[in-house]
Amino acid sequence: MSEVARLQLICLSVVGSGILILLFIKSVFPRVIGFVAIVLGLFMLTALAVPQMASLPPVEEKFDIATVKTPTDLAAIGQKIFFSKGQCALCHTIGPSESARCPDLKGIGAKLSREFLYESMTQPQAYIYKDYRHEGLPKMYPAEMPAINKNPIGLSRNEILSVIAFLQQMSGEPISINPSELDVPGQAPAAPVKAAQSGPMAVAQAH
Amino acid sequence: MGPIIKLILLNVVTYLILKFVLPNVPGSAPLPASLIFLYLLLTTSGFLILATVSAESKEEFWGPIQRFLVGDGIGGLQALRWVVLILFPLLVGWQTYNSTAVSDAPPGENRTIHPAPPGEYAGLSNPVPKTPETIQQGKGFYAAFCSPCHGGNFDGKGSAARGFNPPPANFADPTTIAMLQESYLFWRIKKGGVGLPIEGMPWKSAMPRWELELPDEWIWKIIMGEYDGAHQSPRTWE
Amino acid sequence: MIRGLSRIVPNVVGGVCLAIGFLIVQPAAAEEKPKAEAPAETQASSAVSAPLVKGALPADDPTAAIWSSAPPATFPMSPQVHWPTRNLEATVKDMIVRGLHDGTNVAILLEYADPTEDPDDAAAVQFMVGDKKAHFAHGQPMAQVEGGPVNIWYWKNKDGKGVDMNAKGFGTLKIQDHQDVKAKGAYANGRWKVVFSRPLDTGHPEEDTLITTAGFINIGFAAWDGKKDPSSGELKEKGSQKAVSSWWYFRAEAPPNYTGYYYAAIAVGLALGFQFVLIRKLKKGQSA
Amino acid sequence: MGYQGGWIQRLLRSGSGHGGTLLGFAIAAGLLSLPALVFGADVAPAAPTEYRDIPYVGSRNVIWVVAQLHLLLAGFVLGVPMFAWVCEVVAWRGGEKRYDKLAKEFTKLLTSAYSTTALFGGILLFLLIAFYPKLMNYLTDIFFPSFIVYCILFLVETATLYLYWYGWDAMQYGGKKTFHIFLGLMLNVFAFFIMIIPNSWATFQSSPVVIAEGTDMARAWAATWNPTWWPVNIHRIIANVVLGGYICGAYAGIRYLSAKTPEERDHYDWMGYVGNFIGVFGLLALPFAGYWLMREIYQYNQQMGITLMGGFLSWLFILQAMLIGVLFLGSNYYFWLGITYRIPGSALKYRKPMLAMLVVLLLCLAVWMTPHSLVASLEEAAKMGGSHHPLLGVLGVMSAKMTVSNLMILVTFMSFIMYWRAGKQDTAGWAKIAKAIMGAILVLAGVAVIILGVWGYFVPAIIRINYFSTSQVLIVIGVMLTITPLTALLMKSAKTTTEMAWGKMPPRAGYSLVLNAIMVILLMTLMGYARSSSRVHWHVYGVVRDTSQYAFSPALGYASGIMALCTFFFCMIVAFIFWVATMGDKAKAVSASPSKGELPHGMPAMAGASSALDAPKAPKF
Repeated sequence: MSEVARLQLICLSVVGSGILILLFIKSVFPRVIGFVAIVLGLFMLTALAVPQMASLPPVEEKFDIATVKTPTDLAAIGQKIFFSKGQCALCHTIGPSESARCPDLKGIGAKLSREFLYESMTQPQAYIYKDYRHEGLPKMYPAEMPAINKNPIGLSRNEILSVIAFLQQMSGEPISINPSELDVPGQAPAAPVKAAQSGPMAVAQAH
Repeated sequence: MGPIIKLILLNVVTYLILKFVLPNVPGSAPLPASLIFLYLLLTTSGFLILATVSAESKEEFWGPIQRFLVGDGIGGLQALRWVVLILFPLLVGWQTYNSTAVSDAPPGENRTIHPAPPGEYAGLSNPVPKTPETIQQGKGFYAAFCSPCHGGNFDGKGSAARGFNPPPANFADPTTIAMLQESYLFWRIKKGGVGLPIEGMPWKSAMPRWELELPDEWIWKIIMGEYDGAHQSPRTWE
Repeated sequence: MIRGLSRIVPNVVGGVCLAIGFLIVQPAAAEEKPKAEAPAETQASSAVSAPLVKGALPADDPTAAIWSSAPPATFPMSPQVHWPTRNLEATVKDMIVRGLHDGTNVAILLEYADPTEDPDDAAAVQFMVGDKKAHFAHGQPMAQVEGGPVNIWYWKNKDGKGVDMNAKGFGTLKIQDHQDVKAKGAYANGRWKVVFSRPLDTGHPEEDTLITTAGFINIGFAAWDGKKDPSSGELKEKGSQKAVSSWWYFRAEAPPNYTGYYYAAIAVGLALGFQFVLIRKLKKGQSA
Repeated sequence: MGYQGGWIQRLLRSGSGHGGTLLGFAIAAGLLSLPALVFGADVAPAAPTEYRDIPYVGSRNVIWVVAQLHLLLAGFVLGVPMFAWVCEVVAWRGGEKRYDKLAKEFTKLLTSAYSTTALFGGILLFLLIAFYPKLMNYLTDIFFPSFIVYCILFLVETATLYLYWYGWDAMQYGGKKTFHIFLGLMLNVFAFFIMIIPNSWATFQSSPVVIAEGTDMARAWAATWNPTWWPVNIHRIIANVVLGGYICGAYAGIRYLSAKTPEERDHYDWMGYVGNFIGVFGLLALPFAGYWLMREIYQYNQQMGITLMGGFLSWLFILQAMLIGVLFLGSNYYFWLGITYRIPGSALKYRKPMLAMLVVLLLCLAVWMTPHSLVASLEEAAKMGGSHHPLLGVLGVMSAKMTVSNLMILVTFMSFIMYWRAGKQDTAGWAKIAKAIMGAILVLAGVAVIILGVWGYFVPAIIRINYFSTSQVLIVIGVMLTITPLTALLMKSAKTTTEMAWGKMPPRAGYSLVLNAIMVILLMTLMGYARSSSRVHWHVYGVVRDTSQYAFSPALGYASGIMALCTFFFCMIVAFIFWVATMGDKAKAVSASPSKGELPHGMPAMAGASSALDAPKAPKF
């Protein structure tokens, strides 16, 4: 007997016991319980009649420097980081969106140099533009952007470079980062905890 | 017996309409049994609600049934009463037998057609500028790579489509690509059928994993060509 | 008392109607279709049903008379487009499949139209192995689902025998160490009839699909037209250039099972009891 | 469903072997330390435990049931004070004593319900800390300041509750009553904050924002204001009103069924009416709040939106549609029963409008319940050319659903208006014109909603979402806002032709009240599963991944079993609370006769009042 058939049998017996209660018992409260049992049993039967589908967690992927051969590979990794570990997509979008809370990054790779991009991620307060898009005095942006190479996000230099590669790709630009520029792991850059600790060092190397 | 005959008649008429009239409307198709069951259930519960909404109507509906079941003062219907009393358990038994017997029908496949894309694809936008040239290029790529299955008319009826289950998507249908953003199509084309999550039943999809053959830029162009050719527009936030 | 009754009855009747409605319609929904639709040759099917036969299986006789007792199932074929070396036009358009089993061995008959008989004509049947789902194109690896291998039974005209193979992705085809599959083809009137046979259980659950009488297993088909291109002398269909089908279903019919009657008897008893109690209650209600 | 491998046996076995639990704990701890050792070798010498499990049942199932029960109880505990306070205010302003009595009757429940909720909250907290240390560590790190605020609020709420309840009789008159009303208001205000603070933790899990460096306070503040916080707050507060109302109705229904005296029957019939009315009142607003929430989710993360609406959870919405359908039918049925039974001789008069409304309701439900992807066998799917029906498939998309849900709300609203007007005769000279205007408004609104719905198929999604759906909602709200005061004005001068007779409802009315309550509870458990499953394999969406063995989301059939279990437990707990709270004054209740009060003008039927109550008649059966 399959799992579903077994569950169906349970449901039917729940419904059946509800009917039995209604048939044989006179006092009100048990009868209400019997009625509730019938309703719940029917609900479960309905739930068993629709397709049974579970959602399995996908395999966790690791940033492995050995697999990076071309700038496109790098951008593919950058794409994953942008939308997951880097948490960039919690605020930024690529392309217009109603939910954007921070600047739209579409075309950013064409507008800004890779060095500037790197600096904006690691030292977001370095250059703060004033916001002139409204009447009156220009406002200071409340640069809410966290330093990406520090905790809690803590991307390694390699990871930041691949995000830049991805941003360039999404702007229709040639990717200016070559896989040969990546740090060859003496220590694994993939381990997130280590990467977080080695953040400041990565900044130093970038300059 | 008025109301109960009405109830039966109502259900029969509804069933006949759903089973034989609706499928023959142009552009329609037979309804699955689950849907017919749902509609019949609604009809019946509606009838019961109306029949029991007042004391009079309830008596009118339930009184005859009660008298019939008990067999009081029903005169010539006594024989029918016995038939019903014998048939009902037999019907229940027959259904039980059927439901425990090994089914002749293979398990239904309720594949999710548009499962959620992986996070890294949900927020992309097309980096290729939308110009007549790029759209034309996209259509060219479409003709070369996609049309054998999805059809030269974007209707999912390509020459190679006939053997595939699930069938190739019909882009002209307003409930396919018109409901999706370009990034979704990008994911589906790039990663192909094997990139689907479990609810999309990736093991059945014949969609190739185009990232092995086409650069991203071509895929973005194909997407533009597809929307243009199928006279649809992508879902946007603008 | 009548009042008490009027409280009981609507609820009971409502509940019972619904419960019985479920009982009736759910199986009816599943049961109705196959009966209405006897697998005609012209209409696409979704499953091959292999009846249980007494006596010898026609394991090496594609033209045996007993095959006509097996219901045919027709599956549409497509050119293989999934893998980069694709062909966009394949000779075989439909595959008619029949199955028979005798409790220990299974025989599957493929029948399809092929205008010419060539030494390189070939056909294959494919199954999933074990519980894991396998992609229909040679068990391609899938991104989000851990797939399993496929088991392929292959026959080629010039070899005249069956080959038992496994694959888990293109280019991973491997001939098994233990060959359990027999195959034989017969060509007549522009049609191939190829019969494959194998024990239901080979004792190698890691490599071979286990065919039981319990339910449906996945099955797929492929055919190669071995005709050569007149200009180049090259084979038109070879390797991954072939006609393929999607995954469909195969079932070896179980020997008659009488447990259903027991369940039915129990259900009849319950229904009778219910009826009895209900009517007694109604009667009491009226007399009171 | 193979992955759940034999959970039933495990469940059965766990019931019989309590002694094994401790041993199981030990074994589980031992087993868990194995991967921890391996992990430890990779990262750090002593990696902290990330998860713990309990054998047989599974940590996730335990958390699931306890959290759901806590949430339901909390919904009840937050819904009831609102309900009680409104009743008290009605009694205070209108001078009708029985509302005060009703309010007090429910506040009495609060003390025991409140402690039960807190008890489950405590159990939940302990279990979370034990089973999910990694996640709890993370959340504590972010939300620490709001934990403190939460604790303080709890103290204040408890004090207020005690004052409110124990001071009820002492603060009955004059300025003291005003203070008591103020206390009730504060009770609700604190309760509201007690609700929204944990909401911020839960919504942060599904829609986290980036936490930059900063003070603890700043971080907690930033995390609290996450995109789905307010939609969930609003959705929950309305849902709590609905839950409170329908549970009150169910309680009244059960008491009505077992009532022995005419006075009891009168009282509980009336209470059932009030409960159902409040439930429906909230229900009318709930779809709008749900729509807003869904929209925010879609905007926050398209992936999550698709998972819910089109992905693996899409089948869940068939169930949701069924439950909501039954709820709408049940609520309207109760209204109609009220008309035919409480207003003698009205059955025939109202049969036609009822039939019309029923047909509209059923047609809407048919559309509402038609899924986009249909449950179909292979053959059926082949005939349809896929899992979408070529013709009926168009009923499965948002445009159609929004349209019919608005229409269903309109119909239910009409049911209510009909009930309100039943047995009354207009005397005002302008009554005819007013009625014509109201009819025209209703018809026009219905037509406009349908036109917008059909038109919605031909415009881009964003226009439909931003303008059409919003307009539909605004039209329906507009109708309610114009017709309600108009009817109230009409009623003010109306002459009562037939008195309302309480205590005459048939038993099925009581059962339909119970059914409605069950539907609401099931809906809440179902949507709890949906909200939790939409995070798929994340504890905190996109930030903290669930790496436990329970990272998968179970299929609906299995999940529905747990939902049914939660519903049943919750009903039993509530029944127990009611039983405990009313144990003492059963005898009193029997002997007490319903209080007589002056009828407030302007809101007779809404308050369910009728002067018939002053002269309770003996029920006919």
